[in-house]
Amino acid sequence: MEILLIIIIGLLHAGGLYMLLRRSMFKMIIGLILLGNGANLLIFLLGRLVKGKPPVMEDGMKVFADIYADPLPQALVLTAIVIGFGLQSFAIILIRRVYNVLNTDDLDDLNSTDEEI
Amino acid sequence: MLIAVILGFIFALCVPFFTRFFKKTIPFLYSLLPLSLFIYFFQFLGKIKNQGHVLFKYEWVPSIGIDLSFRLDGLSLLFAFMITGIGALVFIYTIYYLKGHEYLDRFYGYLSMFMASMLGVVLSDNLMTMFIFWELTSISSYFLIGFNNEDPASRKSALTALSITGLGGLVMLSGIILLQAVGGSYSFTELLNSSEAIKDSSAYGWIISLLFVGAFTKSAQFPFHFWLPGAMKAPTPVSTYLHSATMVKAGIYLLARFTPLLGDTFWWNGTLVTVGSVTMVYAAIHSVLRVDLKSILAYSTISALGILVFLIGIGTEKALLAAGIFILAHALYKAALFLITGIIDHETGSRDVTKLAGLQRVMMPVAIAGFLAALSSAGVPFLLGFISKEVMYEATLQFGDWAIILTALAVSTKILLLVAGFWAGIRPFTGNLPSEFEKAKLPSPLLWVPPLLLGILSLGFGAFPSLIGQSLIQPVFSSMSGTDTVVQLKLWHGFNLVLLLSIFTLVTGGVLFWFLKPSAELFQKTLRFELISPQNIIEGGSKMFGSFAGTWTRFFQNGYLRNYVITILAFLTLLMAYRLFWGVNIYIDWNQISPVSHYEIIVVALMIISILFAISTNSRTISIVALGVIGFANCLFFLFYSAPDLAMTQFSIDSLTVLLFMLVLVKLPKNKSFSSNIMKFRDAMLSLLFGTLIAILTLVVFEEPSTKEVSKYFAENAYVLAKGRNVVNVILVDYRGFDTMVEIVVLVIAAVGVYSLMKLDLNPSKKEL
Amino acid sequence: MTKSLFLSNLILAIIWVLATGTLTEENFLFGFFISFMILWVITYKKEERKYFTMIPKLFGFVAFVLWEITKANFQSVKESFYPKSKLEPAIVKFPLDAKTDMEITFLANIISITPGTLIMDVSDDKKVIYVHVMHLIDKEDFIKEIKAKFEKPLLELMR
Amino acid sequence: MIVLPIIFQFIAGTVLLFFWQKSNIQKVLSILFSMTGLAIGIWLFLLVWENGIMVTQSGDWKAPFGISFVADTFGVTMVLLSSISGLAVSIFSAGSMRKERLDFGFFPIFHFLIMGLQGAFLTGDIFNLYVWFEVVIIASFVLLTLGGKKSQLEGAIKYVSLNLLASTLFLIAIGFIYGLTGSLNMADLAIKLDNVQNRGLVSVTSGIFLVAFGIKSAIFPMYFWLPASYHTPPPAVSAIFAGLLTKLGIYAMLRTFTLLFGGDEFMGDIMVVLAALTILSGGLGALLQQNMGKIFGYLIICHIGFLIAGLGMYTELAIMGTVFYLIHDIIVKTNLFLVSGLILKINGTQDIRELGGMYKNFPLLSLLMAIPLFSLVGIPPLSGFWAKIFLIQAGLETKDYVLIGFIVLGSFLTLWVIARVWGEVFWKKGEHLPKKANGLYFSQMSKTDQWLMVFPIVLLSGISLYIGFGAENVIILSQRISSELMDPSGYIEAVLGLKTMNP
Amino acid sequence: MKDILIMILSTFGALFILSSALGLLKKPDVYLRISVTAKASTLGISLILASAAIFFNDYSVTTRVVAIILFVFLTISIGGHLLARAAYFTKTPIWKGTKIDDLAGQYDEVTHELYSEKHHSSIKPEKSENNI
Amino acid sequence: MSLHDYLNWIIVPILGLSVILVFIRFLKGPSLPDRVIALDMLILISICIIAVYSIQTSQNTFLDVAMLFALVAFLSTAAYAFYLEQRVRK
Amino acid sequence: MKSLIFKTASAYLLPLLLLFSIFILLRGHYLPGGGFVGGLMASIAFLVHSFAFGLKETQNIIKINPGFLMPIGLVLAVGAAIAPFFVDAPILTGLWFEGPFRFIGMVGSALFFDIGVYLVVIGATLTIMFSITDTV
Ligand code: NA
Ligand code: NA
Repeated sequence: MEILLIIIIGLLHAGGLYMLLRRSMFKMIIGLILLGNGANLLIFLLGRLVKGKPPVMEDGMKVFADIYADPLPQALVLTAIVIGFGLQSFAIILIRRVYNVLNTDDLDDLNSTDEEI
Repeated sequence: MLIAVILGFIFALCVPFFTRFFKKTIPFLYSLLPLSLFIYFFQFLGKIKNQGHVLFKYEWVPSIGIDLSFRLDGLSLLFAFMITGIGALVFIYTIYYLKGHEYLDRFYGYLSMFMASMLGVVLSDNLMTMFIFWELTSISSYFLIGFNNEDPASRKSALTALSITGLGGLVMLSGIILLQAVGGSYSFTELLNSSEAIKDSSAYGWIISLLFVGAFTKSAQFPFHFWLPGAMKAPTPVSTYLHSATMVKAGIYLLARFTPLLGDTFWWNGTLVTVGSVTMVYAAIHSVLRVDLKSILAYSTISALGILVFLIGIGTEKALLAAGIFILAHALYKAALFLITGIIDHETGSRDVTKLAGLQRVMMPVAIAGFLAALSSAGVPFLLGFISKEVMYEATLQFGDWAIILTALAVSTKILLLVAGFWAGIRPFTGNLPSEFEKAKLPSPLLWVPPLLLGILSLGFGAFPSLIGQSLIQPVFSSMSGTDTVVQLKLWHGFNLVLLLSIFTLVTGGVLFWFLKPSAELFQKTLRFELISPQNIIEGGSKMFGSFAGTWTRFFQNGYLRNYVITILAFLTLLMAYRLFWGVNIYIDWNQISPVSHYEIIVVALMIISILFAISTNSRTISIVALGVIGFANCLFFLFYSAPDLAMTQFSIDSLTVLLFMLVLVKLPKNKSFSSNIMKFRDAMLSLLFGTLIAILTLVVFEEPSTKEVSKYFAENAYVLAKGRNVVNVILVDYRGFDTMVEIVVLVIAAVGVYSLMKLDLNPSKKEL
Repeated sequence: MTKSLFLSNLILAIIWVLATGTLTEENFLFGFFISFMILWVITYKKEERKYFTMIPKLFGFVAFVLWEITKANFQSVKESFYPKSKLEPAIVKFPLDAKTDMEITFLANIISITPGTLIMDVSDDKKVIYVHVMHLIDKEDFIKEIKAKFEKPLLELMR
Repeated sequence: MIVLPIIFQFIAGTVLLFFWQKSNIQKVLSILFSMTGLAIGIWLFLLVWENGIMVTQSGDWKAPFGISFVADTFGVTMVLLSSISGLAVSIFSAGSMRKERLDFGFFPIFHFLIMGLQGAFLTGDIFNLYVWFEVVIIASFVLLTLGGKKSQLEGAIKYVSLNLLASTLFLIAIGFIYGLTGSLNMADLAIKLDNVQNRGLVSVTSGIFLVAFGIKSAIFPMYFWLPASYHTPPPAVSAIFAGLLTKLGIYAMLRTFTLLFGGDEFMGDIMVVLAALTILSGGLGALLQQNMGKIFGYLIICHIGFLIAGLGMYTELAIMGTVFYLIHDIIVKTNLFLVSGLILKINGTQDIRELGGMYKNFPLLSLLMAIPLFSLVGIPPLSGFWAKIFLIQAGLETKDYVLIGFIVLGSFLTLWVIARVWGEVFWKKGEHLPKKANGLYFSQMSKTDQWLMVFPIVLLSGISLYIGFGAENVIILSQRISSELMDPSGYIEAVLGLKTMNP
Repeated sequence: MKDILIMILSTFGALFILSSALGLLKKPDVYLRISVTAKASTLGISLILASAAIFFNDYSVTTRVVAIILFVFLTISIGGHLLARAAYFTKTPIWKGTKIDDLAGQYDEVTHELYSEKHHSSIKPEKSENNI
Repeated sequence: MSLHDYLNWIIVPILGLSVILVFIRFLKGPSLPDRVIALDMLILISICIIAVYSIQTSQNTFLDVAMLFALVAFLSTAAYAFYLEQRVRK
Repeated sequence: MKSLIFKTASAYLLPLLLLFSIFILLRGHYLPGGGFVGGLMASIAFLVHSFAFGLKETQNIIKINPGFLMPIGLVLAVGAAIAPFFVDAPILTGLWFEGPFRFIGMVGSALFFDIGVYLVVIGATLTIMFSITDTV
């Protein structure tokens, strides 16, 4: 199974990068989101997979009876997800404002601040 | 001593405050500064004569062996005299020369700052300290050259001067550091002991060449000489002080100073002699081609500096002695000539040799000063110039197989310089006065006394060399040569080759002066050679550098985000690929891989297809919905692999993101397909490569044995210590609560940001401060 | 009226819980049932007895709706295997007797989740709803059927 | 209690949020907070200077289980510096920032930004470091776009996208680290990473870190967002960016590449090459610009090269040079952008072709501004000079002669550029200044606001003068820092409370 | 015994789901698709959740299951309604076989006000070949 | 045949099949509402799958996730509808 | 969206969802859930409501500007974090009341912390969503 997940992770990164390389701001954001998903999945996977054993104790238990999934990557990914949400929503609103002000979705129209004079 | 050195800085700093209160008296006040310093140094004369040198030490940065230690020996004393003495004259001269100038106070500020730095250079025993003062002279001269800062030309030449001396300084810095690395100290006095070791070390070549660059740039040696004529944009007092008497001699000082330490090797002498002779001849020729008094003097100065380098290069005792004398002689007569030029300029408003004539009628004392200076530069007997010339010829004649050539060079240079000197010092005063200069008159003594004084000194020292022989020149000589041979200066060396050469020089020079008239045409003719002049070559080089800069910058900073991303990730990909395939042993242990169940396959398929769908479709809405599916499939993974918390959070957040997109999309324009297929292909390749590498890396890392110490601890203590059953949440609010605490701040900031982004728009306004 | 009865029923149930002192859901339901019985015994006024007929009616109606749903599902299972079999869709204007928003909403939802019907929208004057029908034989019959099956009993319950 | 600075800034930001849209109260509060923050910074610095490395285990969970906060000399020095330039910028903003911006949350975000920086400097946990990074970048996004002007937005798109890319890479790298060691505590990692058999993996991971931090600190093939964006926001914002944001990346590099991936030859060589190219790109870029903001922007890049150079050479001396330069650079760069802000306020433009006449009209102010300008150049004995000695010495030791060449070139280009700026802006006759920009000109501002703008420059100039003339103390500090960095065992012991071999 | 019950319920549930999935795929226009989803899935979900409730046979689970079922009923019908309505605004083609369309032209273009009496607006999706 | 196997080999495949069918519709569209309703349906089916999965792993906590799915799915449906409506208004 | 059915339904949905969100929040320490999910649920509830009734209505219901939930939440969180200072334990040390409370379970600093998170999430999400919604 891990192999499949790894393929997906690779695909998410590839797809994310590909979208990041497009000229449309919108696609750029999609790309970033895909990359983010990829990273989260990666961390989750590298915490090693355990099936159907959430790190939640039954009532009355003081420690886990049998094996359980590694909770730490879950916490990390959760944090990453929430942070990602903050950043992504800002980015999304940003492209909207950019469109309002500059009236374009084409990144190639946005290079005036780079020109050296 | 420290006070003596930094007094100038203190004065410079005080300028703004003095200006407030007694603007009028500033010039006189400031003129006292060099005067008193001169007197201060004068009292060391005897001491130095007896005990060679005195040291003063003040702590500064002990941890890296940099201190404010000052070494006063013959050489530094000579320079100290020139700096303070000529300084005093210049300061006084300026009182009248720049009378009523708006920024006179600043001018004095710069001057005293320069004087202090110059003193620092010649007095410092610690090389790093010396370098620090060295750079300060560059800066203060930058300010002085650019004193008329609203005139573009003077700004340009200030920048040129600063660039060349600055670059030279930086190179020299590495030289000094290298020297310290080899010799183990910054202190010149200590280094003297390990002189041999340094000369033998492999780094010696580097050390001297680096130091040379510093010295040559500062002392305007070929091919770095051209900043000096440019620097003549500065007011004449500056030209006098910096560009003839003191600063340009800093390089000479450096070479002289290092002679006992690094000198007397093939490379040292060879380089110096070559560079020196090239410079002196080249500049001498130029000097007679010029018609503007100041540029004549500028080039003759360069030539003189060349002579000094040349002499130091020869490095024999005679040569060093000659150098020692010539430093003084040149300082005296050249300063005088500059001051005179200044007076002429000030009174007639012209510096054109071809026009100026017969001024002795209106300004006799100046004329006298001019004559004395010119004669001294020509090396006429009874003037200091004569002695220096004599010794110089002796030195060249003693230089083995090269003697003839060197002597020839020296003589021809001297001849040309004689002409140049006469043009500057004599020609303007002889003949009959053109009508246009009728109204020129003798200016205030503040102007003419200083040059006259200098002239008289040339005469005095020349006529009675014993005045300075033992007291000054001897220590100078011994500190340069490091030996204690006794020198005595005399006017009469008897009939010998040297005398013949002198006479020859004077006669040919005189004849040449008689027949050769300075002419603008001649100068125009030579202009076509300018194309190959170092100045043009270097300026052309810097232009090319500029355009290279443009190309480079435009190439990388091309304004296209995707190119940036490509560059970055191509770099990363290469890096990873290189490390992966040369350094990582890749193996797969299938026991670690868990089996696949059918519904997982479906979800995987779902995911893969929707990823492809999301990136391939050209409709925004569709790609968003596809994104929804991706996230949803993601949640299912989280769920299957026992992360309900994640599944919940991810799902809600995905839906919110989708919602956000939908709200934004309402406003976005219809989507267009921008990029060409080739580009798509290229990007696809790069992306695939990147994805593959990440995947491989993930696999390899996954195969690594994993330690679960931390998570185990979490699970064991989640309930016992943290009173929670949902370990994930316990981690979030307890074990790693700080993450969460910070993370909610991220949310807050994002929210505020979004709010301001939507609500605050400063665009309609035209411009903003 | 019914409300107050329901309330008193509730209160009695709570008192029962407190009295028995075991706060479990089962116990609460039991208390509710008992108090319901008691109330049923002690109330005689004609109009008040509605409350007691209502509860059974409610259950009946829910059961009925569920049954309809089940039928609908079997129906669609059958169809989905030979799709366009006598597929006769239409968007029908359905005049409402229901007045309040609550009534309309309930009706709409019930219609939506039962046989081949889907609420398109309610007219702004709340006079009619537009229903998408999968198999419309005859418009009038359809309207009658819906009214009889769902609207009437629903309104009875809710008024 | 070494998390005090963080908590304090957290509270500061929160309190300021309560005064939403009450910009006058916010001004006062922010300045007060920044002063207190500085006091706390000094206190913490002295504390650590006395007692050596100090550690707080948050949640009282012993390392490596909880999140450890570690105050070593490097960390507290950075905290101190950040609170200094924080104070300066907060005062400057109070004087210069437009009311609209203040009304839309400039100050709270600003304090959260400072919190993020100081958190990053103090944390001893790699994932926590990531979270701090995120705080910093989201705050910087907001400050960058605050006002939503055309140029701001254009710059922001690049800034945002590349920074998000960077943090994703950071996250990936953390994933690998966790996969390899199952731990996140940096001290713990220092040991565990050493025991990883498959060295190549560690190296690759460090490569990803290099790129992630490289983007943030604008080193050679990753600096593009900086020239595109740094000149677009108000100068006060650029100042804090210039002073601290890129330096955060450098800090992270110094930390990870000494503590976690200490002495990876390959990466060292890579860094040396990158350093040279960074210096080159920055210098060349600065040659051509006409906008002061952009000139200084490129100079930032150029000098980032110096910093990386030291790390690349990786000797105690080199690191010492880097640290010294870092200390100098934070103060001076912040000051520089404040200066450009003041010039903008005075003349209404930052285009050096239009500027001029400063020296004539504001002699004293000009001299004041000359201090940061020439400190940047490194005119000895000003602050920029000393670090070069160490860098060159280190280069001689490690035989990176070419690198020395580039350092010299970089310094020369800086000298040339600054001299040009001086000539154009201060010396040149001030003709055709653009008139009627909206917002107040310096001359139209109240005395208080004028002082609020000038004082920070005085403060920072004073400090950089101290760094220059009091070099001795700064050198001692840098020495201590670099020895702590080069020998992390002290750090590890302090965190894990156990004796360890040198990783 | 319990297992058998679960099996039966879940089988039916699954079949209902399958059928509505088929329907979703086969129906000729979006309105029919919405309609058919609303139908079958409701019961399918209810049955399968019910079997879960039976399996765990725990009060809290049962209540949760009931809650889910009720909520699914509600959301499916309302969601369907919203979607159908939106589809109609966007003039998503309606199948040519549709007998009556009383809604045609009843919506006001601008305000989206819906009239009960005859009204004439452009909002009427054109009949389409079955776009499966 | 145990309950677990029955669910695993009969129920899950059926559900999986329906997922595929729905997904085909999702890919085909043609209109946005088609895709949205497909997505809705996907989530509904996933709720069933979760229910089955929770039986298989006898982890009733998964049902909460199912519940949350149901609640949140409604939001996105509403969002899409909202979007469509706004879009025509423009 | 002016749909009568949707309006009426969501009017009843709102309290239901809020209830659910609080339920999720409180159980977070024992079962899946907690501040984040809870907060997200709550904000989703309000969002659905705002779709049905329009922004104004929803804002009237919330009464205070959701933006202010953020600082309040932050205060709660940091309060819970620095509470240990006063019993001079390191920051974020868990402090607990003796014995569990009815329905809620153990009450301790962690719970207040989670509530802080909950409020912040609501505040932030709603601020983001509303500031974009009212421009649509
Ligand atoms: Na977290
Ligand atoms: Na949670």
